[in-house]
Amino acid sequence: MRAIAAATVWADNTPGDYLPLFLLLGLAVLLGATQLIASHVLGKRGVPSPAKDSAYECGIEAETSAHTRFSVKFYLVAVLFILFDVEVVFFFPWAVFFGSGDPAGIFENRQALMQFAFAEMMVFLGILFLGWYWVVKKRALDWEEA
Amino acid sequence: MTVGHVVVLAGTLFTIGMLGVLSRRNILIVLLSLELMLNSAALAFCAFGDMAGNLDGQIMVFFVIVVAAAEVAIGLAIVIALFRLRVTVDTDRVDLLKQ
Amino acid sequence: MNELTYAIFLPLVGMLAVLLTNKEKPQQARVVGFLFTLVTFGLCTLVALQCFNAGDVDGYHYRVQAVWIDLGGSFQVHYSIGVDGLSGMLIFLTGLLGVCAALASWNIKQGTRGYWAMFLLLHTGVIGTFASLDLFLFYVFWEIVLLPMYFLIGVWGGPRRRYAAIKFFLYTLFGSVFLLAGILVTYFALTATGSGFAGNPFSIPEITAYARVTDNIMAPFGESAHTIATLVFWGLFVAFAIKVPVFPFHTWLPDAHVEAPTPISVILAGILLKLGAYGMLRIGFPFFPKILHEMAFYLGVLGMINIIYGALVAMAQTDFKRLVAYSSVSHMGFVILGFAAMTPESLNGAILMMFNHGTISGLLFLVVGVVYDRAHHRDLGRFGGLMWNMPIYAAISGVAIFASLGLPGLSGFIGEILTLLGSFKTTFYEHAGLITVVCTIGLVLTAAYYLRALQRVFLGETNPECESFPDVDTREIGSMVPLLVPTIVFGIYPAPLIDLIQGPVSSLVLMVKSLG
Amino acid sequence: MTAWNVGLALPEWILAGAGLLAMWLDARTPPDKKDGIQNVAWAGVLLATLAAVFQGVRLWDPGDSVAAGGGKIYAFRGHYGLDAFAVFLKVLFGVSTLLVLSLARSWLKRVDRGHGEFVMLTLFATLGMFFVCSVEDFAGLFVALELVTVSFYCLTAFKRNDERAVEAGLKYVVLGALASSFLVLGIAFVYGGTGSLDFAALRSDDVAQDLAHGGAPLLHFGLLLVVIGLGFKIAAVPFHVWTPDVYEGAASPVTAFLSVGSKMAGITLLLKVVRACLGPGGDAGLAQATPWILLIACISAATLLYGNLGALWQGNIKRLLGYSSIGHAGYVLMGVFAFDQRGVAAILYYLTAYLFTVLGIFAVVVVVSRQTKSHSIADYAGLARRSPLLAFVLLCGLLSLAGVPPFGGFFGKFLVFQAVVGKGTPTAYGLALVGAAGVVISLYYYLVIVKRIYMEEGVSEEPIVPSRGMKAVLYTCLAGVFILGIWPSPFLELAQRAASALSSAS
Repeated sequence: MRAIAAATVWADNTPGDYLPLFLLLGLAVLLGATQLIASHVLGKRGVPSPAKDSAYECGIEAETSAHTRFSVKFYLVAVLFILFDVEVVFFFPWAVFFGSGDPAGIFENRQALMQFAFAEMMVFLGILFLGWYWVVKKRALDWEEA
Repeated sequence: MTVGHVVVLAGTLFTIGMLGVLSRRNILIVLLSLELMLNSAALAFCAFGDMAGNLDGQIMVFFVIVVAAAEVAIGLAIVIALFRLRVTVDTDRVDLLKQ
Repeated sequence: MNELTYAIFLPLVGMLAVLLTNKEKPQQARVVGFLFTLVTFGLCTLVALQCFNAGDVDGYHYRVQAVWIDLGGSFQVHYSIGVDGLSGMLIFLTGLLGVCAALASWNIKQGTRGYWAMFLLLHTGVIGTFASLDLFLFYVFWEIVLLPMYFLIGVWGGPRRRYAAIKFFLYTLFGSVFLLAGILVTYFALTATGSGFAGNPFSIPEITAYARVTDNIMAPFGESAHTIATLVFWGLFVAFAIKVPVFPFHTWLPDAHVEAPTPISVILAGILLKLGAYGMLRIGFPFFPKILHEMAFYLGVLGMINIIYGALVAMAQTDFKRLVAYSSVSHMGFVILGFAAMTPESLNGAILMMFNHGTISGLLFLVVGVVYDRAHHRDLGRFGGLMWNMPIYAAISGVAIFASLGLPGLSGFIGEILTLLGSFKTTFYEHAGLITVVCTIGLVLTAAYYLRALQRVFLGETNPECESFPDVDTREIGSMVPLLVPTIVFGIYPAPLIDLIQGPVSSLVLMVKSLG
Repeated sequence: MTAWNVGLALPEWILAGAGLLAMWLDARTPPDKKDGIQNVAWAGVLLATLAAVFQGVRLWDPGDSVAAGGGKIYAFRGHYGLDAFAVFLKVLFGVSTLLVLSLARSWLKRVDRGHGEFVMLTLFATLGMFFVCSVEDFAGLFVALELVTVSFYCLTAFKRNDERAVEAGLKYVVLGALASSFLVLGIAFVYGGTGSLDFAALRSDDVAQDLAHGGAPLLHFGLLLVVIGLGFKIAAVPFHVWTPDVYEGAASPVTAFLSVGSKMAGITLLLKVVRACLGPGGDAGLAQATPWILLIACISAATLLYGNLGALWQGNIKRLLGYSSIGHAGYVLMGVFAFDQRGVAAILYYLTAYLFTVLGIFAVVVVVSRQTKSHSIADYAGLARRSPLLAFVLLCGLLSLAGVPPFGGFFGKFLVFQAVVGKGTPTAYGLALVGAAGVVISLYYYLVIVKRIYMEEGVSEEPIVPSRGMKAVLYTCLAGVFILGIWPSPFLELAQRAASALSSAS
């Protein structure tokens, strides 16, 4: 294929191409804002007073700061979550290719494409689940075992 | 808005990340900076992919994301292990192996 | 497969045999080791005798040539061996000194098996180096010599053995880096386009023949050819000079000699120093006759420095062994001087010097070893009058010392005088006469320090410390006689040696003549 | 080019299967019965290696259709290529993994937990190495390399109760990730320059022309970053900082694997990339541009000197080996500098000898440290009396590393020097001189160890007896070192064929 000279790097392309992105951005902001406002509007608002802020008669004055350190378990689970979560990005190219119906004509017919796509995804999921099974068996997810 | 701008942005982010890795002491921050570097590279891929007009760049982004996740996950795990042994996340105190 | 090959690899077999002996019974190792040394000596003698006849293939005997490593293209390393008079003589010397050293190493107590294994490996290395006619093979054997020597000095040596061993190893390896570089550059020059050389770029005889007919084997390098040739010449010279040793590179020698156990000092002085000189005659000079001609003056000066400097330092020594060590430096200076002159006399003289210095210095180190075994020190000041209670020993030592200081009738004389004569009347380089005259001073100095040593050790009334010393026993005599005989015989009748080395010498002379 | 040809990746399939099987077994079996997993791994790697060998036999049969077609077969629609070069390296990787696994077996006996994980990670790392040999585009390069590296992160920090190991792991992760990000950005720019991720694109004529005319700045910049990223993996100065610490901190078998497998993976990719830059004929294009040649020469020289000088002052044998491995990276880069068929063949031979040498030495280190509980060189004093075998293996190993005949390392070095001097340029001669200096320096510190083990009395005289498995490893490595030193021709021929396959690859 042709090597692309540096000049073409600066080739212009219209903001219109990015419209979906901006839409997504707006949507995200909107959603966040709505939730905050909603809670603000719907939530019962009370007047702050010393009596409200202090502990009740039966209670005890707080001695330590509220910021207690999380159990390391949180990190472990979080990390595992991230990994399995991120693996899913590979569904996208798969789905796009499958959905686009093989424009490049790599497979002789749709039948072959479907078979291949199915097998591929099964292998992928199989490996993923094997990993998950291993994690479970290693008791990495259950909380009690320290 | 052109590919060039995006590439420049990616380069800037990359540099910021690198400075973070080199200058910050808190290992968690260092890991964040690494993540930033990898993702700026991913951004560059998107830009160049748009320029080249094929999907290779976008595909590469997925790989980068996954690898970045894996590296940071391992990084975190090791930090936790280290934290278990020695209650610090300060790189300056990770110096057992200085000769 | 022929006697020469056997002579090279029999010691290797012997090494394995020694390693298989019983660890608890060191005597086994000794006997096995000695037997193999003896048989090797036999084979070496056979090889040497063969060299009296005319050579069969291009002047070499026992020619063997088989592809060893084939890197494709012109890069073919051969297992290519053969001997002419020169190498034959030195191989004979190796076998001879080997036997004497073996007898002298009977009293090695600790790690006997390892000692004999290394001792035999050393033989393989040395004989292989003398026999190889392929540059690469030469290099490999040259390196193989280092390893056993390193251990023999470092494990069985004297108090400062470790320092001496590492110093020896590094010096020699530093040299062999130059050797390898030289070999490679030569290879590339010969295989480069524009080189008239068609043969095998590693074969020593072929390159020698080519160097004879061509102006400069580095010709393909164009205008820088001469510079490169000069550099390679000096590189090779340094590689060999370190072994000889020539003046600036000699500092490893006293340490190594003094720290090494007696038999190893014998081998070191008798044979390893000759490796360097041999390398010059076989590779360094024949490849670059023209450069040699230009540089002969400097070689002469280096030889002169060796002679005078070695003698002066020897004079200052109070340690008997150090004295002998520095006398070796001085004597090897004569060899270099003879090489520089490149006349028939000087070459004959120098090569005889190589052989005779081998036997004599070996003998001297044995002498030192004997007295050291008894006194456990070598301080010249603390002996005296040994001739009264050790007459035989004194007699042998006397012969050795007089031979070494060049008394007519003993083998040391003939080499020195021929060298000086040849060097005096040579026209190969300027001011040869002057240099030679200066060198004659060396003779006087040599006489001075030897006679002083002789007098301090053997004459006068017996030092009370030494009264209890027994005279040499049969084993010690046995180890000395084989060296004593050639010292006397070749002193009176050197003819056999001279016609043994006729071939090589005349070819070298022809080479020089061809320079016009 | 467009065929799937999935079966071609048989060695990789086997390794992946073995890895997953090990994972499954590890999940099923109780902690005390993990030996089975090791056997599975061993069998898997052995099978994969044999598969690679058989592919090689097919590839090298001149009458075969494949050899006729340029000697290279493609699979996965051209994203996976197999030629003599790939096969040669795969076999090397397989052998080294086998040795490492056998070497780890006795070591794992003393580790209370994580046998399964160790085996799995080793297998996945090996899988990555096998892929590294066959990648045909930058995506594959990135993923394969990361598969190796990420596995090594975990392996390095494997002894998670040992502060040094964890610390080493952390350093490795941070610096490794840094290098990876350089690599990725570099790939991005290369992609920008050529519009494709395939190596072939780099080799296309018009790119070559752009390069010849100093064009394609994106490409130059990107390749620079890629070289930096790979330079980290092979511990080339100035990207070496992690090496000594990681070598010292990691468990000895891991260090052994790191110094052989990881380094060879980096070199393999470097060779592939440089080859890709050399234009269709293998004699034009990027790597022929003077600045690049100078760059490689400088990196090589710096690496040589740094590694060998740094090693002079080390009291810890693993640290010393770390520095010396930096030095050896320098020698390999000398081969890259002389990037012709001879140079590549030299590198391949060098790596073969290096593999046996280093693994032999590490086997000794494992056995000794198990008894003395220390890695300080001082504690090797008198080793010759405690165990002649170990002492001898160490002796041969060190001399082979130093490049003294008749050991394998000598020919490796010799060939590299030959290739460099053969270039005949002043730069080449200078580089060769630096290399020679490096050899002499290195000899000094190797000899100091030899002196300790043979010429000094140790604190204790109690004999050290290696287990039977260890003996096997030791003898194998010893045999390798000697055979490669005395009878190099056949292996050299293989290396040359592999090299020619690489240079003819188009």
